[in-house]
Amino acid sequence: MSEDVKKFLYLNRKAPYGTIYALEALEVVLIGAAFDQDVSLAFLDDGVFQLTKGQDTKEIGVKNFSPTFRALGDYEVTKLYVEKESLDERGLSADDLQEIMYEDEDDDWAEKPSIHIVSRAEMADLIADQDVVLSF
Amino acid sequence: MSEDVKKFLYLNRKAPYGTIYALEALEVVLIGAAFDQDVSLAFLDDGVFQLTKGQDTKEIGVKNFSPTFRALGDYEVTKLYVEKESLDERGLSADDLQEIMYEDEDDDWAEKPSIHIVSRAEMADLIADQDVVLSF
Amino acid sequence: MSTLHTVNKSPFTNQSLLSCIAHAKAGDAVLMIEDGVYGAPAGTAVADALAARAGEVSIYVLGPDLAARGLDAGRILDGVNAVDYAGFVDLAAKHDRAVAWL
Amino acid sequence: MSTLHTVNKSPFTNQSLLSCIAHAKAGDAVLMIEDGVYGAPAGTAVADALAARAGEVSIYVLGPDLAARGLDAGRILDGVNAVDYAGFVDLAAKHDRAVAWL
Amino acid sequence: MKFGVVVSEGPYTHQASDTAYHFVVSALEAGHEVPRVFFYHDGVNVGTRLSVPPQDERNIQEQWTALAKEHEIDLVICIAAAQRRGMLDENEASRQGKDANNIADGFRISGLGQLIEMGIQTDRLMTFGD
Amino acid sequence: MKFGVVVSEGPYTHQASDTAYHFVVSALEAGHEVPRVFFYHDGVNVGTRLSVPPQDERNIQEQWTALAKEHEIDLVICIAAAQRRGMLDENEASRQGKDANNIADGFRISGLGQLIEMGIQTDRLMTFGD
Repeated sequence: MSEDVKKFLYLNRKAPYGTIYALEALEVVLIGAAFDQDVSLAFLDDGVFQLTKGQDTKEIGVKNFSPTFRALGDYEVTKLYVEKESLDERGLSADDLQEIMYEDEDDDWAEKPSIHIVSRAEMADLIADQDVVLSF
Repeated sequence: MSEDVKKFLYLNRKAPYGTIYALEALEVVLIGAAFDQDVSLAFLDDGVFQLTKGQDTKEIGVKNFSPTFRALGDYEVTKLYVEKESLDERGLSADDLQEIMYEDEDDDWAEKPSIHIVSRAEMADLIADQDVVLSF
Repeated sequence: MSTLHTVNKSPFTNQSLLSCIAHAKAGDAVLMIEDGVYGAPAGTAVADALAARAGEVSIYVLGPDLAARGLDAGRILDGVNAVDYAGFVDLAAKHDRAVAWL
Repeated sequence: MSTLHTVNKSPFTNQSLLSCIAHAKAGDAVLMIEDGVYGAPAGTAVADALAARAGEVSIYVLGPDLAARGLDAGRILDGVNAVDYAGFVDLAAKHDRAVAWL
Repeated sequence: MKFGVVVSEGPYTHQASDTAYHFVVSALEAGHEVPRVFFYHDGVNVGTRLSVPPQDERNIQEQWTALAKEHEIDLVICIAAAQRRGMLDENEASRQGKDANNIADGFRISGLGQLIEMGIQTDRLMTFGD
Repeated sequence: MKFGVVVSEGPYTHQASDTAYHFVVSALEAGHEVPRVFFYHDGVNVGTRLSVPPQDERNIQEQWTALAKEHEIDLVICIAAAQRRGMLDENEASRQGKDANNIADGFRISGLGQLIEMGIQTDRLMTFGD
């Protein structure tokens, strides 16, 4: 990895729709993808709610941005870390989350999952391994 | 009490300075005092922090509005209810709060305390006794 | 004489739902809206606290906000009823006052 | 390699301080600012949780925010140190990254 | 029944103004009256005519302006909250020596007394905030 | 050392912009550099020139404008966040067919790339928000 590449972590701790932070965080991720940095997304606390499947915003009149997470692979954003303890407290499991895949160009374009369920201790390690942490 | 008089409760649940809600709630109380309604102020959860004595905002560069609470008696706003359980959780007692007094015109202008420490159950009764509850 | 309480914050982040149910009186209604609807599902870390009051206090959740967040109506706590915006208006009209736990 | 964590919300209302200290690693620093300074006094409902980590994690509180809120510096938890804005800058420079627990 | 409505948070940033809008629409459909909506705290920002939301999102200001026109709702922006946040009508801009104003059609700027009056004159006060 | 700073909440409403200001002043006094401050989410509202805070309160926009002028700090307002919230400069107003603009002296509107660039080019990124 070149010296010009920094490790960027997007720290997502808020639920979608009640406030705009989740949507505007995703807008940064999409723009940031053009900068060829080493990007990871972390979902913990209420941030795990951003990835639930079956979101239908028709009746609240707000745009459903959850499909955009499935497009992240096309932007080469392929590392999404979700904290297991946060899921547990909220009565959620990995099955309640969207399936988000990417094609691995280093492995004959094999389809692989972008979401990795990690423990709280692993999340702490991930944070401690970054150059830049953007909080939302 | 005339039929035109409603019971108004200002429900203060947020700490001062971190956000503007406490200050802007007080601005409503001051304007509202001119309408001759039956006004009470409730302080619970982090709202009890609004009344602490010794606030000194010089170094954060924000106006200290806590002295305004002591002027409420001049506006005939004389009923301030503070929840004991909220104080306890925060390690506070009545002694940590400002002394706020008013002169009772029905009792030969005797000086009386405006602050009443109430239990959570009494706070619930107070809320249930209102016509209009303004939340901050 | 009863009160409609509204809560719009996630109970996993913010204490508003707990404070609300601690102050609601028998015969009152509590309606979870916006991010408050995360309090509705069964099997969460806050479900027991809500369930403990669901007898004497009527608990509602705003269906449009549940759907937006992908929460399956089939997984909400027993005794919690979903309403739409029209149902929200009816609850506000039926109770004597509304208190927002912001 | 260590991290400066900042927390700006009251721990009596919001879970951010608890989440922060659950993710801080030995050698990290936690700085309470703005409404986060309400976590600093001893004898509160959250003091034990903070004190439990005050050995391996350095805990600081922003003095100007303490003073604004009328919190007596003499009543803060043992092992929690007050800094001013210049001290905040020093902490940010000394650690390898800053993480805001918003 | 008469409903008074308070909106305390800014548009897009917080769902409060959306929920308030849906509540008011449903209240009117049910035959209730909503004589006034009072915008306070960051809620005053709902009334700017300068916002340009993405084309695939709702335009919150235009929704309120249209609803108010159809149902004669008095949309009041608190003057004290508005001044802090840079929301001005033509009069205020000229009085304050500012070279521009940004209030949308259908909104008016007035004092906090309008909030208290709304509490007195309506049967229920609903608050949408954060 | 070079600090990048993000401000994510609006002025007066939240203390974030005040804390960020005091942090930047102290960083500069200590001999550090602050090449850019990026205003995102409701932070974009810090840059309005139309605010009229009470005379006994600080003027947050003027504080930033003066500090930026003295120390050549690049104050960048995110264009996407600004459009939603009704913050426009003269160019944007004309492009969007709006009849007014409200950006204060010393602030400029630009894209989110400026935030990422700031993260790459500075030694520490500090975020002040809610």
